Amino acid sequence: MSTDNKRVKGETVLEIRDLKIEGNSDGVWHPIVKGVDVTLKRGEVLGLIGESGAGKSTIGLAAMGFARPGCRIVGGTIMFDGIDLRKASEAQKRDLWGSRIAYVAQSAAAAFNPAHTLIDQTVETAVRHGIMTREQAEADARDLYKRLQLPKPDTIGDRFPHQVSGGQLQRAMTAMAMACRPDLIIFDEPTTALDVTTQVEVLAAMRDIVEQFNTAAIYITHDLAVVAQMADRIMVLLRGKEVEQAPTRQMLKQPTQDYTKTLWAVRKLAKEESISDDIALRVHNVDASYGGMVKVLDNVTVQLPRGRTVAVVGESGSGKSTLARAITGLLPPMKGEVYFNGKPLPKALKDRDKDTLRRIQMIYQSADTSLNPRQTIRDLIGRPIEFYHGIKGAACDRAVAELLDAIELNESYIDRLPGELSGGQKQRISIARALAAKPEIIICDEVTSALDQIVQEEILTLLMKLQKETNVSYLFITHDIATVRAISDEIVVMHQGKVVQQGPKTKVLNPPYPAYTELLLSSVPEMDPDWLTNLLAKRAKGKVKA
Amino acid sequence: MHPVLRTVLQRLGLGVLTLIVVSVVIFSSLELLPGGYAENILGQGATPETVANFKKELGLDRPAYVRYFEWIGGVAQGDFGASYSGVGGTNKREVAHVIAPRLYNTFFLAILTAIIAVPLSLFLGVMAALYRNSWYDRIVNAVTLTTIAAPEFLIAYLLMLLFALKWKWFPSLSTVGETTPFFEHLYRAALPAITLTLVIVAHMMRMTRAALINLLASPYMEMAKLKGVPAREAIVKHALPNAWAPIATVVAFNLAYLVVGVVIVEVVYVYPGIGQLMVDSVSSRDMPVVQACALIFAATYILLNLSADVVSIITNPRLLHPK
Amino acid sequence: MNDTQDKLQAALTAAARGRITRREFTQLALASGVTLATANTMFAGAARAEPKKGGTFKIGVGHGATTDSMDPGLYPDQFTGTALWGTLANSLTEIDADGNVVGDIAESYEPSDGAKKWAFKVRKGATFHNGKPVTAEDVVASILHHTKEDSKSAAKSLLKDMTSIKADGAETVIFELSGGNADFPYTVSDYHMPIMPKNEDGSVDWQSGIRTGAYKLEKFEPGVSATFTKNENYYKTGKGWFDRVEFLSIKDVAARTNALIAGEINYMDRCDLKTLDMLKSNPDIEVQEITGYGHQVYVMDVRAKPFDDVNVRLALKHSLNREEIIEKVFLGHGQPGNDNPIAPTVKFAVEPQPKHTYDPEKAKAFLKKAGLDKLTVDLSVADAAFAGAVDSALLWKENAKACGIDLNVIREPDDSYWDNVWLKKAFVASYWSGRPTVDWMMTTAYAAGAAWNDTFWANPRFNELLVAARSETDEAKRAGMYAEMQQLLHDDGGLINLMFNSYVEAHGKNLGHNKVAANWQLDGMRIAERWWFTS
Amino acid sequence: MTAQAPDIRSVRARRTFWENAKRTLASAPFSAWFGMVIILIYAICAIFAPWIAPYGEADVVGKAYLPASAEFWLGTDQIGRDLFSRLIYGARNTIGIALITTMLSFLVGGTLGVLTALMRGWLDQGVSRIVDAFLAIPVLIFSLMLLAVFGKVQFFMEHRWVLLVIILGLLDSTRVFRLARATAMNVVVMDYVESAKLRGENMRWIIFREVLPNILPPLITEFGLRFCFVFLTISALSFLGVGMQPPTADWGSMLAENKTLINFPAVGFPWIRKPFYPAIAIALLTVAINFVVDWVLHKTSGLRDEH
Repeated sequence: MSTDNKRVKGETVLEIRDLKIEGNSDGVWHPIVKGVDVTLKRGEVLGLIGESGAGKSTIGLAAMGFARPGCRIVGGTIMFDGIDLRKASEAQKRDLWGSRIAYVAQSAAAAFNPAHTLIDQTVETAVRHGIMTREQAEADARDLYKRLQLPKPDTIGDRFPHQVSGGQLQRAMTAMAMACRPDLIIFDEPTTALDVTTQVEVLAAMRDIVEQFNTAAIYITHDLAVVAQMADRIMVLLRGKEVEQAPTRQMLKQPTQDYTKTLWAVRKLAKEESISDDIALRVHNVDASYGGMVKVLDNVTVQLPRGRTVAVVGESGSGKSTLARAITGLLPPMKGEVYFNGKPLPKALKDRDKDTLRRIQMIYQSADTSLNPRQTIRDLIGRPIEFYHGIKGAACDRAVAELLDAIELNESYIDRLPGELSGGQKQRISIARALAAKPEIIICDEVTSALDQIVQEEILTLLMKLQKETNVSYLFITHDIATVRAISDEIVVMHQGKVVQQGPKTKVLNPPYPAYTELLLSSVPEMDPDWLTNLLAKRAKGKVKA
Repeated sequence: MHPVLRTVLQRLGLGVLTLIVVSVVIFSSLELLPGGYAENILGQGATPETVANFKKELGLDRPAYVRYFEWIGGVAQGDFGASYSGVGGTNKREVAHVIAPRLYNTFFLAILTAIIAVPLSLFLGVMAALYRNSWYDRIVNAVTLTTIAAPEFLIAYLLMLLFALKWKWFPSLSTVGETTPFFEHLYRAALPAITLTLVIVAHMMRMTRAALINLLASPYMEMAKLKGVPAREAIVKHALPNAWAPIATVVAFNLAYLVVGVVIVEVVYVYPGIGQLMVDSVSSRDMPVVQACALIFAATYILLNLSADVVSIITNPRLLHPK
Repeated sequence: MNDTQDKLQAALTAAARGRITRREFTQLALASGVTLATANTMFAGAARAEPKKGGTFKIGVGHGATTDSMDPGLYPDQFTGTALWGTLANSLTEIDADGNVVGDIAESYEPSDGAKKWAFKVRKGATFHNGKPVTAEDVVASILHHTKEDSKSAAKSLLKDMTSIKADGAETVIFELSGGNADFPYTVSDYHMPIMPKNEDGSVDWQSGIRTGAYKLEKFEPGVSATFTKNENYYKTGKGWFDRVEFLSIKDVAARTNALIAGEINYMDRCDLKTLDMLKSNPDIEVQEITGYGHQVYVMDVRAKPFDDVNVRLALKHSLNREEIIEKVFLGHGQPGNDNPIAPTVKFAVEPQPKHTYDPEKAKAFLKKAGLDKLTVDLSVADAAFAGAVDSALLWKENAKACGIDLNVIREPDDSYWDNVWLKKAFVASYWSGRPTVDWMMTTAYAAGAAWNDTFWANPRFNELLVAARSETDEAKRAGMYAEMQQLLHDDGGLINLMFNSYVEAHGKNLGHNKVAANWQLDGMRIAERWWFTS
Repeated sequence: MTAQAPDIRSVRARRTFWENAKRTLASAPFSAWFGMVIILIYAICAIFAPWIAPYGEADVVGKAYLPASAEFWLGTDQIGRDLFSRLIYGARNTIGIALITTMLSFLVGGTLGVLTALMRGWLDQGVSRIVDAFLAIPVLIFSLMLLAVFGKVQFFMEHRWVLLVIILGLLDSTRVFRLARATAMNVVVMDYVESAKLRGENMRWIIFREVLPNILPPLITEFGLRFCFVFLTISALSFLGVGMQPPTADWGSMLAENKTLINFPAVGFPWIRKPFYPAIAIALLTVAINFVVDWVLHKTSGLRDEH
């Protein structure tokens, strides 16, 4: 059975007509949302999906009658339960906010005030709107914690935000939103920051609670699979315009618009696996730790064939990034060796010669932090060319231009600063910078996880294309199984500093699995709306068995 | 051990270390000072013979390092030695006795100013943050800017001109003695206090404002707004608790300044504080007093910074309640 | 004299006694044909003339340091001098308003044996604040305090000619000197030599502050203030009118001025000359100016090149426009010097001729004589020498250009100027507070080999005269000798006397006083016992 | 893709410094413009003082305390020098010295700060401890002492400003060090610094190309504030009588020289008292600098309004 028939649809709670919003950058106002209509009935969950810049969050907040600094609502009406939020006074809105419309932000870690305990912040709204006394509110909060399956629901409230895990925080935030039993909740990418395995629990918790209180909700995300689990209806947005809107199942089965189709298609991308025993890099029984205490890498052995891609998957804290640091010599291993073309590499970075350094390049997760914001593209890409190959001046410029060409960027970008580029373009630049060294190995650390799916796909295809051209090997660190499917030849599964499994893609991705691999894989949301329901049922059974 | 306690102890340790370095720096630079106490006190009246007698009596004929270690040893036991000024045998003037009244005056003034300035600047700062870019904000900024820009003694003289000479509300002389009754003291210290307030409020207020506005951009402030918390309450309840650390630091800095940096105000208002004592002692080469003052200054600075650290720790749950 | 004038005289006396109002007096005065204005001044004068008792006298002094000590040997300046000597204590003799020496603790004094032997008679009824009468023993102890082996006293050098001192009975003290000194009574008037009570062990009690003066010490906070209360049984009559006296050390002149304007002090010394006009325009404030013995000078080391050539010295002496500098830097407050260190008010002072004035032609001529057509010299100055030394030097630089002299002004740091520049560099600014006698002045600063001979001038004839004059008791002869000495110094010495500076001090109009002494600031440092409130 | 590559299309040349400058200036608000104009005027005065000033810096050109007139625009000072000319020369000396001092303090403090942030370890510890010690000693009093100590050196007697620069510069550098280190700490953890290390770049490149450009904005703003602080300190020192050398015209000493006049009816213009001219000069510049600083801060604060 599916989510939507289980719920009583009530009268319309929210009705947005022809919403127009402008954003300001460097003193110029330009449209972000160009006339969007939203209708939401009581007890209904609407999924807003689209890439960054599509204006999903902006619409979500507008549904509360709120526009972020630098944005302004310029047109349309926002009727919430008969109140025109555009005309409503600050005071009126303040009465609604928290009590009848609640907001669940993307990063709970940032959205919780570090200075106050969870319970204080949970009860704040209820108490200040005079809905409950503090005692009642706290009792209720503890109840909500229980419903959201938070551990130690009676005491967890007394903790400070930094003292609980991300998943728990996200649930606490949902509790906070629920405190006044609002008619409408805005979920703004609530699980994006979480690991897959945690995500499952949170999704489940949130879904249950909105069902229990029959709350209307707008669920904003860029992850189709997730929205498929949560929403009754899905609205696809592109650059501030609605592309199409339909009930979840229908939308998943037969999307009408091309854009939507491409969105769906992304998930299908998959590389032909090919195996090779020409090992370019071999990490052998490596232990590593920061300052001795806990081993972050525990006797890790990984092989990287030439011209192939090995994906290292694992959740945060599994030590996959540390592996990269150990290979690059940023974190000299305590034990074990790293063999490069059969020869052991000097452990420490400073002992490696220029040419060795050239052969192993690295691309980081966030181009924002890995590209020096004060250097132009010309300098960013030109430097390695000049540094490793001693090519200067016009020649160097030409080389840069050619690389830009290779990563499908227009040469006119050459004097831009990273700040003037989109996320995808930035990531392309960091790829170009790596290529400029003409390396044999590129370590890709979560290079796509910060990007929209379509962009992800473009980047992945680009990487594969480049691999064909230059026969470079990728060590591809990621937590996203879809990406793994898309790009890898072999897969290494890591958990708590240990290698759980290494082998060809097909072997790893198909049963029989080791326990952890199974957990990991099963937690990856699928496009099937019933996936979450089934999974929970299956796990429940499992528990019963155990 | 609780992290707060540990940090405090660490800092105290460092503080002592710093003090020692300071004492060495001061002592050696005083050693370099040309001219001696004798030459200075005797001025035109110095003759080789009298100077020699002086040096003997002060023990200045012995090598520097010996004197340093004697001195530092004494300090360790809380004995700051005797001021040169008491020479003549029978009534040595203990440095402690020379400094005590001045120190009292200085602290009196500092505390008085702090009582006015700190709440004022916090209030102004919060207001400015609350109504940022409003006229209020602009005006407050402009005024504070100019008070920062104007040299201290200019402000001092202006206030004197207005409050002492034109309207005769306060005395232009702030000379106070050990016998001055409390309220008299209060009255006489008024002008210096106001001057110093003007000087430091600007700095503290701007920092408070900056610190708060910095936080306003943070997601939890938006969250607070979207929870229906009114702006004022949001600032006080959600922003301020997280802004204490930077505010405390700047407050500490300014309080330290109130103790160590007020020479000019003391000179202008003839307020017998420790700053003037030190300057006098430097020019008259009364080493023991200078060193004692320097140590006191350094200690004040260190302790205030320490307390600022403590504040920022206890107002930061991450440090106060580790996982 | 007719009877209206008798009446007027009577009225004046009445006014003085305060027994008659201004109105009554004015009527009388007008009746006797005096203009209203004159009448008013007459009344004021009269009413002022007669001292009144009472009041708290607050004095703001531009000196005073935390290092000030009760030891009179170490009194550095006006603050200690005026407060701890002039107010609290007495020396054997004092200098009166006319610059003559008169007895103080000493009732009388007699020279004998060519002024080599001096007998001082201690005044009857002179008592210490603790009631003990002053004895010869106390005097002896007080003087010996400065001559002890390990003494740090500034008076030590003054007493270096004293071979012995002993008490002769309870009243008489006998000084014996190595050479005759007709001016010895002047010497013992010095403010470093107050009379203090003797301890059992023969030393003196300088710590307690028990002295003989018109006021008793109440509290002394070095560098801050000193307060005194009236000494009811002061042995001098007609002195010490105030009930309380407070000295405040206010080093910042602006603050001092404000305090006076705001009425927080009654008297300030060392006014900022720039503000005098404004001060004068203030109805409640009176500015008073006394040309004292003090002189602000530039001194050349006559041994050093090029100053070893008398013509160079003379050229420089003529290259200085004293009037202009006094006008500009000291705003006219001072008397142009004539390269003679003896103030006109001092006994035996003369005006050597030709008067040294600004005269580029002469200066050039002297340079020629010295075989130079232009001259470049370094002049070291600091305001520590005397306030305005730097500005003056800068103006002099301008004057000297016209004389073909390039004066290179080097500003020395203020503190420890006296240790590192004075007596060390060849051409420096210096200050002499002056001495009450020719002999004293010359002995201290111009006698060959004298410790403070800052020109290192050693003129045989001059030194011979100096010694001779000392024991010469014939006034006329002495006068002649002193005149010649001053002439010699004027023509040949290394002294360029810019000016005799005035003590410019200001006080509330409600203060009364007699003729003001010129030997020191603050009415010879004894203002507290000499002045009074008129209302 | 090398120099000998067949196709010889030339890549368009670098964007020049001026193009960049224009782009930034275009967006400057009024206050910033005002500030910049003032600063520019001061700079011109400072540089071309001899050509602008009607009279020489130290020339006595009239009687003392002449009121403002066509001949002497702001009247004359205590020994009859033209105040206007002295103000202009004052700009030269005061600004010049304050500037050099601040530069020195940033050269020393900045470099040390970045170095320690990169190296950490004992160097960091050592320097930080020493800096702490120096921070604990009040600048004014300490510089008083140092001035007294080194004021005796013949060279410094002749060029006192050098001494001022060195002492204030070094004392100030401790404060700069603090800031530089703190900001650098935030930058050195960035991936692009790491990737530069991975590339095998040497310290010089990392400091000057990777780190410095990114800590520049806060440093520049600090520079402005430090600059003001320095010449306030200089004027304070002059006030206490150990500052600049007469006849050098320096706002601080000019202010101090005439301080007693403040409490008396106007000398010079009826509505401004002479001592105020240098004070106004100082205040105006400080305000101007702060305007610019605020703008730079705002530009670089990175508080982008996200949608």
